[in-house]
Amino acid sequence: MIDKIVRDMAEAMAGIADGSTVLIGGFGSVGQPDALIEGLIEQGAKDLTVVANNAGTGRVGLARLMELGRVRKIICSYPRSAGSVVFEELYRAGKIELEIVPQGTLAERIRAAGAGIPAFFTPTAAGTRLGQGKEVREFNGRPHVLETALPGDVALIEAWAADRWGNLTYRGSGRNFNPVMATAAKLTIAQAQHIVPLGAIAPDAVITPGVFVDRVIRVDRGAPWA
Amino acid sequence: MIDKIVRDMAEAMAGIADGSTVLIGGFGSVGQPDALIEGLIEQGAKDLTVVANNAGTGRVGLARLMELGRVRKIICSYPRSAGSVVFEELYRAGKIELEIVPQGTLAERIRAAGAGIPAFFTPTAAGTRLGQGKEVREFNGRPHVLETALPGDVALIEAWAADRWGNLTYRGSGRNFNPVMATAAKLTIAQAQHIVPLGAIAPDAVITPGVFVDRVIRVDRGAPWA
Amino acid sequence: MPFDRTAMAARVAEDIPEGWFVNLGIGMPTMVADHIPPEREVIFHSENGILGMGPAPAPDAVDPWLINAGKQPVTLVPGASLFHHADSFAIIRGGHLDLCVLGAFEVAANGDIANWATSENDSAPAVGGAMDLTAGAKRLWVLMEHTTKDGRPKLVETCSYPLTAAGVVSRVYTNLAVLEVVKGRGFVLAEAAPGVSVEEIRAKTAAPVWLPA
Amino acid sequence: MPFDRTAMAARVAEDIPEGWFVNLGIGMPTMVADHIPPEREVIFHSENGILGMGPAPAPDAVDPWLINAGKQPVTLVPGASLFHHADSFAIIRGGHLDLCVLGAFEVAANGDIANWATSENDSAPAVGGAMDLTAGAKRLWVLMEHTTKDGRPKLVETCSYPLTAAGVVSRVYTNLAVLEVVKGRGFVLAEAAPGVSVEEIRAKTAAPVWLPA
Repeated sequence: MIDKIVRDMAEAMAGIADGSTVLIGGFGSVGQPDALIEGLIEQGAKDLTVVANNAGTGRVGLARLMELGRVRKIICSYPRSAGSVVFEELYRAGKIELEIVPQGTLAERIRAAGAGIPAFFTPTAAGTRLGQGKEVREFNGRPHVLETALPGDVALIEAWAADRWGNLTYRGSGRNFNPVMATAAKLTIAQAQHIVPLGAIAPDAVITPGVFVDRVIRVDRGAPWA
Repeated sequence: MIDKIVRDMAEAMAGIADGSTVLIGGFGSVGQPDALIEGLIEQGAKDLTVVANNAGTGRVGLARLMELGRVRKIICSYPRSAGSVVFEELYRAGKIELEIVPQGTLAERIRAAGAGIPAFFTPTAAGTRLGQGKEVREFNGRPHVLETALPGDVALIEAWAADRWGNLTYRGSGRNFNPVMATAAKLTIAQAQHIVPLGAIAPDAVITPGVFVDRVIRVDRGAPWA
Repeated sequence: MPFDRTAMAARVAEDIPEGWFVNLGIGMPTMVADHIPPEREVIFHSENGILGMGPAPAPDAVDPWLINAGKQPVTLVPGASLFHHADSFAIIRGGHLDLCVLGAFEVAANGDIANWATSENDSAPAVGGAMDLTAGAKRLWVLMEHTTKDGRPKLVETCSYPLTAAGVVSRVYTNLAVLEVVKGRGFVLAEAAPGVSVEEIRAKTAAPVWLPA
Repeated sequence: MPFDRTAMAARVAEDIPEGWFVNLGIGMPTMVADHIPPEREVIFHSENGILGMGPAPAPDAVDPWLINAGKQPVTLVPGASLFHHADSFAIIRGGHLDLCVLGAFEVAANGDIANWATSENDSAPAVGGAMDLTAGAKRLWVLMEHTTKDGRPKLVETCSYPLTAAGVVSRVYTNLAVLEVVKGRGFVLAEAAPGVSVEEIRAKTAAPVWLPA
């Protein structure tokens, strides 16, 4: 019997190696796999490259992982937001590398990695500082830059419901980067609010088919999120 | 009030010009917009380039459109199947152009057109006859060919349920090329089995958001398809 | 009397016809939605995977799973749809949005926009979805004050800040005026705020301001 | 006694472990599914947007909206999911399928496969998803007769038909044998059908057949 549901966080995190590229889903607080990030902090892997939309806020979660010196580089679209204090400190001290990628290019590079597309041309960032040093080619009379796929060793994502095959649904704006990142990592780990029996998610309603998911752990966010 | 539901087929087909590139959804008999193809036959546009997975079967639908001499070129993955008699005749007589595209590359080229990606590299067809004449570049030690976006002037698609904003759902294996083609044409026309009130399709259940759809016509396929 | 922020947002809203799909940037542009009359169906997009955003919820009706690109709680209207980030930016990059309204640091007479990095020396600026929206939307309108707080013009001949995208702005709404950005010509005055003179607008614009032919 | 078609399909099924995501080509490969024991969970993919295909339905239970890539009616198992063609081929091209089993005209000792066009002069061959599957699946196994109807070997030194993909086949199941395709070596005999001699296999193969070290 296929059963991707793991019993505890240690099992969920098993085998994440130093030097890994870790894709972390979520946009704002929604769809952010908080429990898995805590699990990764606990697990101990270091020298990580983190791919996420933001560079963490406050001193918990991703910010905490960075504060502990475990993140060598962050690839994101929006490093500076209210509360990105840890990133600011580390960046000013030259203790963390940064690659800024336009949000849509970030999503498309991750999608490309999952879809077997090693590179693609996009109009985004052509003629700007973020397009500098990139191959430029004209299509339909407009300059486009060549962007490459951005795969992960590990993806940490948050879902709403999951079954034992790893089929996932999301809630509200909780899809964001999660279904895209799920496709692009060698090891995709999902935290889910609900574990449901196989077949309980209608075939039409599956957003992430289990083929993309390796491990699922139930994480109940509590009443306000139920 | 936004209302994309049209009253009759003439209104659905209005403005399709000679020389158009027409994307036609469906895979086998499922998700094939039969009524819209009939509408296009009636409407009269000629010198068409048709993009579809197959080159028609029997002497109805797409095969009929071809038999009437209205299709200059067909772009498809699977021109020869049981019953593709009209295509065979025209092709042997040199009366129709053919571009064969691997099925996944066909889907990805259409997706790229809808997503603002003018070109991408793919491993599919590298080192084969279908890769000849294309730019080749190595990524991860493997050769890849450069493929370009394939946009349409018109997309004819079939959906299950539609609302007046053009939000669509599909049934069973009826998605196939339909949601992809819906994104890639200047004018997307959908035939739907059911018209439902705005809001009746849950936001989570919308497969094609109305932003991609211009016109919807109700076409009841009858009892076995209900 | 120049437009105040509310009047500026309302002025933009006036120009958005029924049926348009619109993305509103963070800050003042977000206020535009409040000025679309309820009977005019305009569909709002959010980068994080929403079409059909409605107004902010009442404080006791907040759904913690539903936020907009500015990370504020939002609602959905009937007809809304949800999708993931790659699909959301396919909508943006693929040219499916009729309009994007953004703020800016500077807009140049050739339609260039600078709205993400405040200097060449800012090494960690937050770009977010700005470059995708400016490259992808069918129309890009900028909504901003005519000058900086210390009175420096924000409509310029050439942007001094790093560009977000080149040659994409088609209209600028400020507290002083509405200006078209016309290819090969530059800023063309469409409307002055009540009581604001063409002279004042010209004095506060660091590029020629043309009058409509 | 060589394997018959049923035994060939069963032989492939034997080697598919629980949990694999598998695409079966049209024709004989489709029969493989019938030989997976019900308690072994193997998840079947179809190019037209299905994961979790079940067996063919009873004639009076056919859903006209649900077919496989061979355009035959199918069923869904609990846990199935549906998606569109671009997502379906993202699964294929992205390397997410553990296995694809296809028929072939020829397989070469270097792993090349030819299974779409019967000659260089065939100007309208139907490629379908064959090039995507051969380029994308983690493993490509070929299931075919060892020779053509008129006795010509289908395992060859170099393919004479146009290639579907280069260097991708890792195993071949025929009526005579199971052969590994080993990089730098060629066809290595893993198993002969009952009563079939190594000499017969070698005689009917147009490339060296090695014995396992």
